[in-house]
Amino acid sequence: MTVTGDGRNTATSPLAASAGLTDDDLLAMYRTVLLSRAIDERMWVLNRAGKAPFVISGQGHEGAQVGLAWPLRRGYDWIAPFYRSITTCLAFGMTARDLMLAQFAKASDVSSGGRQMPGHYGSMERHIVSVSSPVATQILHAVGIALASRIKGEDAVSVAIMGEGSSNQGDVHEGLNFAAIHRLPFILVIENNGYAISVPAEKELSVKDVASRASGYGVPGVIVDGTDVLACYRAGRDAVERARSGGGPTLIEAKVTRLTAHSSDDQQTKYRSEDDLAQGRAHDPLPIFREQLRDAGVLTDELEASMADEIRSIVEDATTFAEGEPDAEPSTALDHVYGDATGAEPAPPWHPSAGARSEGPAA
Amino acid sequence: MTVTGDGRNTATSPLAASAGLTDDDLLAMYRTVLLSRAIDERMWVLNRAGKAPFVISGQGHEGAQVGLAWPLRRGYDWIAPFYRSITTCLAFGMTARDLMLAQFAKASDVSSGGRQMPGHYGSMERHIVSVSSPVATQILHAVGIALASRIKGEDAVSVAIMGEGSSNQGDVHEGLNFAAIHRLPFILVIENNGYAISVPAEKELSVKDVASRASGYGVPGVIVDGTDVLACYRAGRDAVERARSGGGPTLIEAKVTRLTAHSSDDQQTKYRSEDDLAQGRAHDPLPIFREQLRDAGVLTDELEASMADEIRSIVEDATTFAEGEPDAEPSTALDHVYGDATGAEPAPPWHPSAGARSEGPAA
Amino acid sequence: MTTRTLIEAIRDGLSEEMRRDPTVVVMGEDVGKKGGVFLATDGLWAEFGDNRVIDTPLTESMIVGTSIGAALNGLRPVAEIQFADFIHPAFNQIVSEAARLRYRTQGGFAVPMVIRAPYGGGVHGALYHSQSVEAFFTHVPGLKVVVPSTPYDAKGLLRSSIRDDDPVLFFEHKRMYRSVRGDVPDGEYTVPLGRAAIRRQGRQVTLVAYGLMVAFGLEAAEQVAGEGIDVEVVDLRSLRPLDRETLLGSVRKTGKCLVAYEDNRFGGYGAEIAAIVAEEAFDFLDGPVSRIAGPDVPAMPYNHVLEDWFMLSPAKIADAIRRLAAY
Amino acid sequence: MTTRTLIEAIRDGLSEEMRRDPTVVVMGEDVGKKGGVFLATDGLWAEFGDNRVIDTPLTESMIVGTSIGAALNGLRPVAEIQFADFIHPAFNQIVSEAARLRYRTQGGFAVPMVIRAPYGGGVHGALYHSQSVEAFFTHVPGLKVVVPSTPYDAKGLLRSSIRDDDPVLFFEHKRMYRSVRGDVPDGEYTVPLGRAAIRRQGRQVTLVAYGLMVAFGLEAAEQVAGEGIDVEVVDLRSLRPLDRETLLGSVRKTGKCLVAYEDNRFGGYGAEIAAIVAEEAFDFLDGPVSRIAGPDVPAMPYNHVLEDWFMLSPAKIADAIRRLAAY
Ligand SMILES: Cc1ncc(C[n+]2csc(CCOP(=O)(O)OP(=O)(O)O)c2C)c(N)n1
Ligand SMILES: Cc1ncc(C[n+]2csc(CCOP(=O)(O)OP(=O)(O)O)c2C)c(N)n1
Ligand SMILES: [Mg+2]
Ligand SMILES: [Mg+2]
Repeated sequence: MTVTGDGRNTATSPLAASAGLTDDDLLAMYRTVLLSRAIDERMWVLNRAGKAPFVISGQGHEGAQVGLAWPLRRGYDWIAPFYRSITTCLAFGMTARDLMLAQFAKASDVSSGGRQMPGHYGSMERHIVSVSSPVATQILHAVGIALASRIKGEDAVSVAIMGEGSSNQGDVHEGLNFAAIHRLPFILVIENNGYAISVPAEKELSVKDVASRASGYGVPGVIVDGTDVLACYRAGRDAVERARSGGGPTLIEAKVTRLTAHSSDDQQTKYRSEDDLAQGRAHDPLPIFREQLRDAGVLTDELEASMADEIRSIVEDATTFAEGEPDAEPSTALDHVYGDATGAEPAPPWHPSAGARSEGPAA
Repeated sequence: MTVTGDGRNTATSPLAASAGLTDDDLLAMYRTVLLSRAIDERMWVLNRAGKAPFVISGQGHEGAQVGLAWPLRRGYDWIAPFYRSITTCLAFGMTARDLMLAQFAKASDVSSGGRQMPGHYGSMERHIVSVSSPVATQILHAVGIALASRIKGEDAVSVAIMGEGSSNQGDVHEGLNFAAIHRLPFILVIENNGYAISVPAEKELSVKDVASRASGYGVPGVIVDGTDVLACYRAGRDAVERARSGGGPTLIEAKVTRLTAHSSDDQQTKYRSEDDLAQGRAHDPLPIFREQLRDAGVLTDELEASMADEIRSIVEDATTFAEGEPDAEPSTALDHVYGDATGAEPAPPWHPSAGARSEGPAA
Repeated sequence: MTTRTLIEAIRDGLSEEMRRDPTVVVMGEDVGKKGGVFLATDGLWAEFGDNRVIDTPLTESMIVGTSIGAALNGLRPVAEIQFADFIHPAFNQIVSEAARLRYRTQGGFAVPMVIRAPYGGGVHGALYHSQSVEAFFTHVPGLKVVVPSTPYDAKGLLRSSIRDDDPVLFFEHKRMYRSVRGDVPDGEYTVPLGRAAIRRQGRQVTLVAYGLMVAFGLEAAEQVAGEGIDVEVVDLRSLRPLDRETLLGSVRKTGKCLVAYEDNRFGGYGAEIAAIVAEEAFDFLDGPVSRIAGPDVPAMPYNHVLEDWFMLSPAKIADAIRRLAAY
Repeated sequence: MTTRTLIEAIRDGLSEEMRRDPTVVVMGEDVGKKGGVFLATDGLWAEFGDNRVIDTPLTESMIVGTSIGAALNGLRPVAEIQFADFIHPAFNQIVSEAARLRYRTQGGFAVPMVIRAPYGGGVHGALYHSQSVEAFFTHVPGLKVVVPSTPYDAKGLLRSSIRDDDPVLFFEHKRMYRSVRGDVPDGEYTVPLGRAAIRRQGRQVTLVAYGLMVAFGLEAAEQVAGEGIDVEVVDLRSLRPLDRETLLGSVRKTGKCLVAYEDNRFGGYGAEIAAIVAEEAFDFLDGPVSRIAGPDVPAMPYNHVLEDWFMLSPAKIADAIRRLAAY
């Protein structure tokens, strides 16, 4: 079973029909959420076991991510995600092994060869713009990608994704303004989890809804409940259609919850009350989506069991595989500063390949 | 006669009463506009005569500037203006001599001692934040000033002023967000003249009205006609009252026209049609304000004649005075890098005071 | 005297200055309830409240720009940039505004503010949580740049920075936060900006360093001492203003100078030190002014093997000392 | 061969590359109808239209950030920053993103783009229309930095920069735009990045320069030639990558090195050149590696007396040559 929505001919429950999808689509989406959660939880286990110094994850964001990513054409449209975009990246074609290789920062990590922190996914082939740590920069990359699509006469859609805290950065203003002026095929997705690390939304965002900023750029602003996967799907689909057909950008705000600490370096109990945390857990998209699919008769006990088995083995495989992969050789550390070697400065004296050219005094 | 609105007891026409002002206030405002225009025109004359290599001016913006600055408490409230704020600065206490000294870049120029380009006014004493060239940075200074007023328990209001093109800079987003979160006593004034140098508003701004961005920060957005001085005054007064009483920021957009080229380095006929230029001239605030005051019986032939005389002599005096002032001594060029001299690096070998400490090889 | 870690000394310095001077305020991301991601401001919010310890939105240009404004209006803001790597969005405000307000107004405006930022690598921080950014700012007249290497200095220099009437960038090596301990006097003291410290006397080679490289340099000096190489270690502490006298005095004595810095080599701060020494101590040199620095790649990789490859170490510095001493 | 000013050569280079390669697009403030505030892009909008010559909003971070995105999606953007002084709002996008995308993805992503910016003083531009900003970028691995000093080079280097697969900062001295003329071949040619040019052969002193300082340096060399001082003038052209061979070869021959740069001295680009020469040509030096540079004040004042004081000149450079030659 592959994580796809490319329309195999199957049953269509009223629930699926309501979104113009098949039951298989719904199951594939659900499976993506499950897989994402399982990988994510495993990362924390590895962290506690001392095998991975850093974790940053998307728990609580999965429903919005899967719904919003689903309408995109994989490898054709573009996404510029952020460090919580684990479900988005899975939905856009990354594999469990890809993610685990990033988690272990191995040489074969497709995102960065172990150079970036975990969670900083990227793949040119898949049209996933490499995540960097300074927040919000990616909005401009996505807008530039959309501009290039327009200039080249292609109809690819470009999506930037970030948190509500990040949406206050200046680049967001500049990017929305430019995308709106040129009605570019661009979508900005804000995953609003109410916190920027410890700072609650009231102190980082002057309005309740980021979406209410859209009108200031002359673009539609849409709010969706991140636990309502199909609502997210529909919002994403409408925005993609608008963008692809020349209708310009959309800002979509998904209200989500952050189920974990900000990262493995954070202790959220210091700044969040038990009440607040409990409220967050009540908005976990996974059980909500599960119940919805069960109620609709799309998800059965049997399917659940087989999915659980499958996912367990995928995560197991990915972990074992990634852990067993080699670290990068120090001799490669100088590679890829420039496209051609002529741009490079001399290697430091301790570099495996150094010596030919001395870095020390020409004694 | 001083440029003030501090309420000497005089006649109150219905027009003045409609704004809660006296006739003397209206005349003082008109006189400020006249003086500003006269200084501004003289600057261009000096430029064409080869006496001033650079001019940037506020012609067409004067009505909005005088109306919006009038409700502020001079030397108590703060303004962070821009390079077209000549009328604003006059209304906030700068003199014709001050402006001409900046135009000639003389040592006694209060704004910068001739260090900055003309038009970059500033005075700590008068609470006019020094204008710098990179646009929009001043919004954050004004917001920080408002924050400090709040923390210190003072009720001073802080106003940032810029063009519509500059309002697209990231700093504006970040500043409005922060000011709105803390409901700071802050006002953002946008003087929208429809161009950022040669780029027309449709290509630099994704919405027709900058004011429509205000709601995205949860603050009131107000549009005023920059040729309607009293409407500007009322908008400014309401915003000042709101800010001073804890009601938070306001964004005011004044629709103005740029009567001159962007600066003395620009040729606007290359990118503006004769039609567009004619439309601009039809929105010159000076004759419109003049007619309004004449219609209201506030401005008489006699008053006009005496004002014209007075202003001619002020401009004459300022020009002669400033032109006669000395340039700065090169020996002062190293001053004021730091508050204490210990921070400074050695002087270059050609500096008048150098030599004690050689900069060349210790031969 | 009390023993303090580097970060405790910083926290003490902050809270004592805030008690002393009501115009000192702290602003930054997560500096409030959370006490900062490294806990440098832990406890300040509880003591000084919302008005003086301000959790800001995630917007660095705003943090610096409003601090400038607040400084113009009578406060002494201490802004925290969560990681030095994230100071770049504020570059324009720092370089175009904070550094220039005094000069462009002939002294009419002053910007007394401090920007604190944790910098440096060796903490599995990868490209964007490991950078040394001092060279971007030491180049800028109007700014002061300080890098402490001991708890004593951290507190004393922070005090001086807060009291200084000009903008000071205060960079704290995050690998030293908890690993470095030292004695700190109980009473009030300051360490003046613009004075280097000789951490180890020596006759043969001058090693110039700051921040974590001072600690590594002292270890390296010990390593080579057994081989008969006598190293003098100069801790610059204040990168701008620079203490030329101490620097040049040491090199004129030893005749050999090695500059160690963690940042990538090309155009790093150590280039200026090397250039000054090469020009002003030429007659005293009996070996080339040498540099040992980070490799010229765009910041530090995450994987520990690659990170180790990138980072300087006492051993790498010792090697460079040996090469220079043998010259 | 045709005689061209520096800015004409740049305009020719741009339009010829745009004709040759449909993926080349130009973006920036006022680059369209107005043709740029210096007219570097004059005529391009008329020839190539809205789709390839884009008048942007007044937002530098956006100009650079969207150029990065466009480069990822198959274009070769040539972004214009109206004045180098206004590049600072884009600092984060340049340093954190453009410079690092390739490295952080192990070569998976490339950013072929050029950022053109007029720099330099002596044009009554005051603090914010006169800056030299190259040192901020030459320090950053992943970036290339080019400064032409002749119309021939301007066109040939611009062509190479546009065809390069990495981000190139291309700084044009605005005082040279119309004052410098030179022969430019009619056919297609390129000047490779990373190669310096010896503009004048000499035996006694090597003068290292770039941009306007090359012209000033050549004048200075003529001035002192009459006094019997024989100066070799090295025009670096490409500041990163740096042509070490030509640089060191010249200094090893002359034994004396003077670096001239217009930017303020402390931490400027010339510091790196001095440091390299001091370390790698030590045995050949018979005088201190010297620098002549702008004063350490926050950029150039406007008033002409103060501006003259700030700017280097052939006379000031000649003085420095004399001091070094007499050593
Ligand atoms: C420019 C910049 N400043 C600071 C940080 C440190 N930082 C990382 S994530 C984060 C909070 C982000 O909050 P939000 O955008 O709401 O996303 P969330 O983590 O809540 O999903 C901060 C402050 C950063 N990565 N980049
Ligand atoms: C950061 C920055 N980029 C570019 C410039 C060059 N520049 C000066 S004024 C201007 C246009 C400003 O337009 P607007 O804000 O609408 O004000 P106006 O001049 O129309 O009053 C530009 C591009 C600058 N000063 N600062
Ligand atoms: Mg959040
Ligand atoms: Mg305008």
